[in-house]
Formats: sequence, structure tokens, C-alpha cells
Amino acid sequence: MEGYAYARPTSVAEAIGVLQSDAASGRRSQLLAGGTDVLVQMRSNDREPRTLVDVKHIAETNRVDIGDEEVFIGAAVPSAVLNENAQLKALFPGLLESADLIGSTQIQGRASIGGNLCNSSPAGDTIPAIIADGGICVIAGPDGSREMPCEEFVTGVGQNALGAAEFLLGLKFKTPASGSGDAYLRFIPRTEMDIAVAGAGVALTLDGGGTCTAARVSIGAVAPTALLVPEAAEALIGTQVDAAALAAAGAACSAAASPIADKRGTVAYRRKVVGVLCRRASAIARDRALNNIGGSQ
Amino acid sequence: MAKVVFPDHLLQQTGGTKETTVEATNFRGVLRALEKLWPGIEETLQKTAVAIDGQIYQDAWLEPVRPDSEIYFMQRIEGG
Amino acid sequence: MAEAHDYKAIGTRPVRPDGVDKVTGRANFGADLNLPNMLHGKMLRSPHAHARIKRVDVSQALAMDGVYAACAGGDFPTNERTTDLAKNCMARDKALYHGHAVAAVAARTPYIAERALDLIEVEYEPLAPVLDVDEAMADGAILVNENLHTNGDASKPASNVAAIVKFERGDVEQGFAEADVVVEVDCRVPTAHQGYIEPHACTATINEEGEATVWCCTQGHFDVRSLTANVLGKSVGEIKVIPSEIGGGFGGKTIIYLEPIAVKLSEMSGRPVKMVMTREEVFRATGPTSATHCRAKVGAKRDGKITAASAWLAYEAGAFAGAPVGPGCMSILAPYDLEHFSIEGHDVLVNKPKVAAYRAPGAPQAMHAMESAIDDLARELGMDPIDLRLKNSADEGTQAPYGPVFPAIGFRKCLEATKAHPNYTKPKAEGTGRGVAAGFWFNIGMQSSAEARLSEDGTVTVVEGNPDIGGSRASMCLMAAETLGVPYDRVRTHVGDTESTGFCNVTGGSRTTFATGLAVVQACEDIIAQCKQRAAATWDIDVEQVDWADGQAIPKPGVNVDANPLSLRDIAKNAGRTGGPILGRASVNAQGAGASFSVNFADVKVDRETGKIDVLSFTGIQDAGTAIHPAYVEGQMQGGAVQGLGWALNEEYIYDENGVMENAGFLDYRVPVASDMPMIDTQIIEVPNPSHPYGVRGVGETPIVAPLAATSNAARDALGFRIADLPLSPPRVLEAIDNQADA
Amino acid sequence: MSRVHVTLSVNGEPREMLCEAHQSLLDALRDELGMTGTKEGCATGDCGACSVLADGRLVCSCLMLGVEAEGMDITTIEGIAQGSELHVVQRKFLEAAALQCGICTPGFIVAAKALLDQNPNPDETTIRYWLAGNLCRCTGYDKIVRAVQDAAQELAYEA
Repeated sequence: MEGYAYARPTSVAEAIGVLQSDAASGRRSQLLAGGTDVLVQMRSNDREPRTLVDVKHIAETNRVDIGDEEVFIGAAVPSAVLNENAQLKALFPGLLESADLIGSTQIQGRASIGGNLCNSSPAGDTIPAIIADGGICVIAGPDGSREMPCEEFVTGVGQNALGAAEFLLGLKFKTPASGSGDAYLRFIPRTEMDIAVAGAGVALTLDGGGTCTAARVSIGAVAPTALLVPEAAEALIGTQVDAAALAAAGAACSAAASPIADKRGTVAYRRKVVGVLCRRASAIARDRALNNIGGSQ
Repeated sequence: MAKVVFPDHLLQQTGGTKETTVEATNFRGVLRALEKLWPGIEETLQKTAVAIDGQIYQDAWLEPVRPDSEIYFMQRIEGG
Repeated sequence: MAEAHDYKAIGTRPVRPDGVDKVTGRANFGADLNLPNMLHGKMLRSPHAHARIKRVDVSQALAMDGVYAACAGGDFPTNERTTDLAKNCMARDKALYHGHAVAAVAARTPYIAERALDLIEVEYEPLAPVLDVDEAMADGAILVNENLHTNGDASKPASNVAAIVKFERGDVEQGFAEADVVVEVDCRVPTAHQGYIEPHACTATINEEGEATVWCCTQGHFDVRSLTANVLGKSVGEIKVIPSEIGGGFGGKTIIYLEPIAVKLSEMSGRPVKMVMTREEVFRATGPTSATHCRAKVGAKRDGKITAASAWLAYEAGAFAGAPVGPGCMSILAPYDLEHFSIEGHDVLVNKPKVAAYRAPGAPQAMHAMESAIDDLARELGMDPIDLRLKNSADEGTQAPYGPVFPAIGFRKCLEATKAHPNYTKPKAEGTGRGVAAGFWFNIGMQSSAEARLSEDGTVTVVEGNPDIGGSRASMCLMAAETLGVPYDRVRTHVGDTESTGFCNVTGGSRTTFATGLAVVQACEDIIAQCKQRAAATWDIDVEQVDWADGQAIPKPGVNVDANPLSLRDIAKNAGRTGGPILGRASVNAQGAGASFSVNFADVKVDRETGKIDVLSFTGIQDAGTAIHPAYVEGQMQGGAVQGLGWALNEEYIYDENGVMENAGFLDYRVPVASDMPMIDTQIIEVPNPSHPYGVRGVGETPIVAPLAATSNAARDALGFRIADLPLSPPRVLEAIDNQADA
Repeated sequence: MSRVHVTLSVNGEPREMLCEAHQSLLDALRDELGMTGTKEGCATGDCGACSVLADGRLVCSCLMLGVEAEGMDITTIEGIAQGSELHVVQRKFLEAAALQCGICTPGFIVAAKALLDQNPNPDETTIRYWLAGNLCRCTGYDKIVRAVQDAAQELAYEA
């Protein structure tokens, strides 16, 4: 049990093997992608020795596939790599902005959206964006792979649906239809380097007349997990996403929030600001969608 | 006679005297004269800074004092 | 000293002599030294903000494989003369704040040392902590130190108030009675940390005869020597301190934390011991500055003449006496010429880390209060805030509130420069606010030594004892080059250790360029005097017949001698034949530090839906005296401004109800990042200090003083109402906006 | 505790080191390879003093394990100058007085070089956001940003 160990599997099967063998021997193992959360935790509140299972040398976790129907983003692809992918950025500007907001340029060189999701912090920036975009988690395990909607993946503060010998391969999205747009905004006290005090991700689709036909709204840092807020989406659907609809969506987010007060913000502050962010993000998503009407992206 | 002025938080040691005059040719003489007036005060005053005719000294001792000099005791200043 | 000078070196902007090593990674900082057989020391820190220490048992830690030494309070001399600083380095009977050191170990690796800490047994009796200055001053407060009496007066009951200081002039009641308008501000400023990027670090070794060598990052290695000797009960001569390069200090590295512990662990283990703090330790256990509660009141006639001002200041000292409330009291009204005032300050103990100096210690908090009040006064009077200050400005001949009469000072010039500055005359943008505030710092002199050594090729090595924290080697080289009349690149400056150079007080208080610079100038003058003697001997004339100009000895006009001028190089080459090496020396206790005044103004924008304040522009105007290296003077002004802006906007220690700091890291202790800030515009006003040969005042402290109030005043302008407390963090601002809307 | 043998390239030279599994690349560089030019300011990825390039990408070496560097090309501050010739960013930092204490400087220089490698003509906002992960407590960033602008300008002029 004494001491840390490091494993660097190069296939899904090998990774699962390491996880299974540790589980069987009662040894703790922890998945390592970019490591930007794991290494910090190892030095502060969680020093217990363990096996670090580095899952970023597996083809599947590094894959980015953009198809006509579906987009797949490997769990370990660093945020900086995603943001250099122009095609992906055109399809999911909001999602990529959320990844771009995590920490510094240096952090983005390592941090992945898969890692952000598996860290399962209430304030993880990519999580509301993934949920808004309808992301599906693709999970590898001893019995093959399984899928689940992102909003079901995170189960509590720092907790998720991964079983002992499972790990996240990547995220699947439907390729956005014409007239779609997404956006993610968060509030932080500085311009960079902070953890979100509140965040809101919005994805919506407009018809040729600019009426919203579909929407998903998700909020972060205002509850133990990121929340999907159907009431906010309903406030947008069927409207021109005008000021009244934006205000209603924002109010729905404020109502859905159940924040705590901590060193980063008070309950009242988070509740109010998450509504503001939803309003502003929805307007950005709307404008992006308007630009995409009729055109393939 | 040189004029000596104490800040208000030292008045406890001077029995409330805020201002006095002393006969001295240098600062050391001032301290001696004050010690005679208020035994024990020299130790306190050596831990303070002093302004003699507008010039601030952190560790005054041999500085000359003229009959028309003005001497203000003040807090020591350090810095970042 | 006349205004205009034809300086050749001074006022230029050459590359600093230590620059290349610092841009290539060669420069060695506190944690960069590794010695053979070295162990790594780690500190066990109190999990309680206030607790009696009943027992410390390190035996299990010592038994761990790879652990070589362990110590606790009982291993250090303890008697009635034990200083607060010694007790701060290692707790004795009581842990006085969360993070207070209680034991230490040395082990083969840092990882083993950390694990060994878990094996140290400490039996605590937790006590209720006192965490706030108002709470600490209340009747019946929990006492941090049961033996502490206000101003040492043991006839009164014990108190958390270590000292009360007062400054008064005239009749303040009468002054307020004469006023047409009176305004008052009551405000709190939170604990802020210096935030130097380099954590405290040291390596120590001690031999069998008890002679210790300490390498460390410090602002003053002579102070490290005496303080370490004091904690260990050793003589100063037994300790040698070698300063590394220093990665920022801002006052926080003027005292010691690790050094005596590392020496003790080295003594116990017989091996060198390195100790490096984590960032978390830096926040929990090293020098923040005081959180404060201040009230400022000011009254004036309709025409803007201030008739009276008063201030009440309460400063948290942390667990031991010594908050910078004295300088706070002395600076708060320094910019103004006043007939009636009263100022009262309180130095108050709380169960938080002992405060350390932070850039113009005590002044930013005090002047935030008074400069906010002055701003409100200008609004009440309908006056431009610069005009109001001009009407009451201190000047040459004004008696400062703390006693002495100002010699030539530059406050009025700063005010006039502000009025004329394009950033001030341009209209502010729609929806933004502009705020002005004044700043002040005394600057200090104190003791310095320097040597100037003439090498055989005529180059000069200056050796002095002030760690170079921001380009001071360059300033020393410039002053030496100017004095000697040689090019800048013929001079190198070396920071010597405690054995290779004479005594110097700390690099702090903006004293180095002034006081150590004075010693360097005098050491160079000593070289010149010797060179003139050598030239006179060479020419067979009297030394009185020799002049020194442009780096060479020349016969005085009219002296009839057939001689070519002798350059420094010529004299150096023949030094062996004319009497041996040439070495200039000087030691000073520099008097006549010149006060440095400033005016700062900021334009800000407030997001009324999130409470976020963006600083759109910031201008610092400061009388720095002569700017020896203007780029580093600007750098001090810019850096101090951004520290002040950080404090104004987001920096604060956040404590839980048990006195545990909740944001002990750069993630949540939010210093400004590059994208938060605009360019910081500067204008250097140069009113030479008459007490320095080149007119140096000192620059580094003043820049942090005005930004707090300037930001607060700008936010006041943008919002239409004042938020008195800092920081102006988004939740506080949004709450105030909402409350204002409800009212 | 078993140590892991790691083979990597540092500043173009093949190197080997033995790392503990939990040891950061920063600690491995400093303690195993003796390369102390890379600094630790926080060990939590918040200050950027430990910035290095890993396969050309800017990272915090405190947030990478030494063992993760297996097979990688690592560039540290010691490898930015070419022989005795300073990199233009280093030179501009000196000329613009963009350092005071100098502890953050290695990280800033590595980060600024990485920026100019991929974007030779960044505007002020781009520079400020790119460098937001590098804390400087001395300069207020003004002269650092100007030094990077100067370096970009010189590179553009040379190009």
C-alpha cells in the first residue's frame, strides 16, 4: 500500500485491467488525464497514496471525430488542442469557450473536458456547456462501453457515475442543425484564473423566422451539481428570444438555483447572477444561431 | 532653551506635560535632562524617533541642539 | 540642490547588471541551493486559532525511516526575555493563530518530512479565539495575551489593545464648530498579504563548533543574523548569512520564520537542512498586513478651507503587538496644512498571524479612510477634488501632523501635474467614474555600509549589503558611475554576505537607493580622494592642486606641471607602484530621508448586474526626488499601484468562524492578473531631496498608498453612492447596489 | 517506494531521471536534474512561475508528473537562449525593465515565447489574457506587456 504508483495503459483493455487489479487488491486508483485537478488535490487535502492511471495514451481518449450526424471528443484531449480545431469551434463555440475558461494558457495545455467532467466539481466550467449541448458520456468498463446523458453523470460534489473499473472515453454530441448556436458564460471576480461563482450554458435552435424551436439551458456553481433547467429552455422556445424571453429564462435559472454561501459568493449573489448570465448567454447563443440560419456550419 | 514636544501617548510618562524646554547642546544632553525630570523616560525615548528642527532621526544621539531648536518625539518608522 | 543637472549616468535607463542571470534562469533564489547530504525540513502548524499546548511528542516521527531530527518549542531557549518573534517562529505554551508553528522535522525528502509531521503528537486545549478588531477591543474580550497591558501600564487590566497612540493639534472641537460642512467615513479594510511570488526559503548548516551558515531569501541578511542569533541564544558572530536573490518581499521578508528552525534541525541532525514554505504556509503563517477599522471626519468652510479633521484608527496586529498604526496615524493627514486635528490609533491583538511590514506599512488603510472623506467633502462643497487639496496642501514650511516642519516637498507639484494631465483633463467616458486620492510616505534612512574597489583595469566593484529586490544594483552602479565620472558599464555592484560587507539595515522603507546609495557615493568619493593623492604623487605636486573631472585626475587650472590627465584606468594600472590597491569605504546612518507625496487617479466602470468593477485607466503621479533609473522608478509606481488596486478590488483574507483562513492560495486570494489591469500611466515629479547628493527621496512605498482611496472614490463616482469598506468585490458591490435600489 | 526511470529530452538534449510516481515535473527538473531556473511559486498552477514547454505546448510543470514527461521534449528557461545569444523576449525584458525581483521572469519568458511562436503579432488584450496565468507582484504587468509588444515588433521587422 505504501507509496504512489503510475500506470500508463495504451489500450482500453489495459486500462481496465489496471483498474480491476487495483480494485481487487483494495488499492486505490485514480484516473489521470491532464492532471490539473488531480495533482493539486494530491498535495492538499487528499494525500493518500494511490495508483495514478494515465488514460491519455489511449487512442480513443485522444480522438476528435466530426461527422455529419455526430461529433466525438475524446476525454483526454487538452482544451488548447480543442480550441485550435476551427471546425469544432464553429460547431460548438460555447462549449469551446467553456473549455477555454478553465485556468490559464498553461492549464489549457493539459486540462481536458473529460477531466473537468470527471472531477465533478459543482463549478466545473465545461459541465453546463456540455449539458446544454446535449453531450452524452461514453464510458468504458469491463463489460464494454455504456452511454449516459451528461446531466446524469455527475451525482454529487466530486462524485460521478463511474464504477470502480470504468473510465470516461469521451463525449458524443449530435452535430448541430442549421440555425443552432450555443454559449457559455461564467462569473468570476477577476478576468481569469478564478473558479466560477456561477455559470450558464445555453444551446438553442432557431427556425428560418428566428423563432426558437429547441433550447437547453444548464447552470453551474449554484447547486451540488450542474443543473439542466427545462423551465429556462421553455421560456425561450417559441419566442424570438427577445428581451422578455431572456428575462424569463434568467428568472427561471435564478429560481432553479440552490446555491451555498462560501468564500466565492453569497446565496443571494449567486442566485441573482446566474440569471444575468443565462440572459446574456442566451442572447449570444441566439445571435450565433441567427448567423447559422440556412447555412451549414 | 530648546523646545521639546511629546506626542500624546507619551504624556502618561511626563505627568501630562506636552511641551517643555531643556538646556542642552546635543540630543544626548536632551535625553539626560529629560531623564532628570522624569526618571525612566530615557529608555522609552530611545525607542522612538525624533525630529530635530524638521530633520527626522531614527537613532539620534550626538546631533547638535541649538537654543532655539524644536524637538519632536515621534513613532519610529519602518517600511516595506 | 539646483533643479537642472547635466547628469551623465543618472537618469538613464541601462540594463541592470544582474539582468541576464535573471532572464536565463541562472540567478539563484531562496530555494535554489542544494547541498550534499541535505535534509528537508517541514513545519507542523497549529490547527487551532487559539489553544494551549499541553504536550508535544516527536518521538514517533523521529522513529520513522528517513527522519533525522525533530524539534518543538521546548528545544529553544525560553525565558522572560524571549521575544515575540521567537515565539512566532515556534510556539511555546500557546498556539496563537491557525498555522502557528508548533514543531518541525527534517527528513531525507520533503515527502517523508510531510508524512512524519502526521506522527507528531500534540495535545492542545483549544481556546475560543478573538478574530476581529472590534471584538478584541470590546469589554470582556477573550485575551490573546493575558499579560499584555495597554501602553505597558500594568495598573490597568490586561487588554488586547497593546498601545494607543495620539496626535493632536489645536482645538478640534472648535475647528469643527467653525466648519460649514462636515463629512465622516467609517470603513473597514481587510487583511491583505504582500503576495511575493517566491515563498520563504532557507538552507542552514552548522558545524561542531556551533558556527552556522544560513542561505536565505531576505530583505536584510544582517537582521536575519541578529534575529536568528536571538531565537537560538547564540552570539551574532556565530552566524553567517548569505542572501540569495530575493523573489519579492514588500516588507514581508524583513523578519524571520524558518531560519532558526533550520539551524536547530541542522544542529540536531549534523546535516544541512533546507526549508521551503508552501504557498499555503506563506498565507497562513507569514506577514499579512493589518485589517483595520477606521473613522475619518473632516470639516471645511464653504470655500474649501479645512477647519478640522479627526481620525480614529484600530489596526489588527495579529497574535503579537506591533501593528503599523503609528505610521498610519502619522501619515493620514500628512498631505494637508491643518490648524486643528486629532488622531487616535490602536494596536490590537487578535488570533491571526503576526502582521509584518507591507509597503508603506499602515498608510494605505489610514489614507483610504481620510482620502475617502476628503472626496466626499469635495462633493459636498461642489469643488474639484484637486482644487480642494490644493487649497489645503502641505508645502515647504508646513508643520507635519507628526511634528517636524517639511523641507522642500512635491505634493503641490503633484496636484498641479494632475490638473494638467491629459488623463485628467479628458472627459470621462459615459457610465464610468473617476476618483482621485493623495498618497504619502516618510521614507527612511538608517544604517548602510559600502565599499568601492578599484580593479587593476580601472573597473569598479561596489560591494554593499542590501539584497536587490527591484533593480537596486543598477541604481548603485549609476550613482557610482556618476560620482566617479566613468561609464555605467565600468561599474559592477555586488551584494555581499554578512562577512564580506559592512552592516546594512534591511532593503525596505524605500531606504536603499537613498541611504545605501549615499554610502556608495561616499565610498566612490573616497576612491576619488585616493586617486587624487596618487596623481599628485605621480606628478610630484600637492594633492590640493589636483582636480577630478570626467573620470580622470587633472591638474587644477594654473598649476604648472607637464602632465597628461590620469584616468581611473591609468591610476588603477599603477596602483601597485603608488601605494597599493585602492579601496573606497563609507558607512552612514543616513539622515534626511525625503518624504514622497503622490496623487493617483483611476477611471472605473461598474457592471451593475454583477457588481464587477473594471479599472479602465490608472495614473500615478509621484514626487520621487531625483529618478536615478527612471524605468525602475516607474516600475515601482506601477507595481505599487497594482498591489493597491488588488487590495481595493478583490484581495482579502477570508476566515471561517474558527479563525481558519479559507482562501490560503493564489486561486482564491485574488491578486490582479495581467488581463485585469490596464497600462499604468506614470509621471515622475522630481523635487530633489536636499539631504542626498543626487536628490534621492525613495520611491517604493508611496505608490501603494493612494490606490485604495482612488479606486473607492472612482467607484463612488460611478455608482452615485459610497461603499466605504474594502474590498469592492462583486458580491459587496452588487449587494450595495440592490440596497440602494431598495432604499 | 519504487522510482520510475524516465527518458526525455530537455532543451534538445537527451536526459534520464529517476522519479517518484507522485513527483511533479517541476520537482524532477529542479531536484533530479538540478535545473533550478524553473521556479515554484505555488505548486497549484495558479502563478505560472514553473512554466515550461512540453512538446512545444505551454504547461505548468508543477501540474505535470515527472513520469508523464516520458518521451517528451521539454523546454525550460535554460533552453530559451541560443548559445550565447539571448532570445528576443529575454532581450526586450532587460531593455524594458520588465523584471524587478525576477522570480516570475523565467515563467513569463517561456510563456511569452510560446505566444510569439504561435502568434507573432498579438494585440495588448491577447498578450494580457495569454499571460494571465503568470503572476507578477512587482511590475503591475505594464512593462512586461510592453516588452512582449517590443519583441513582437522586432520579430515582425526581422520577418
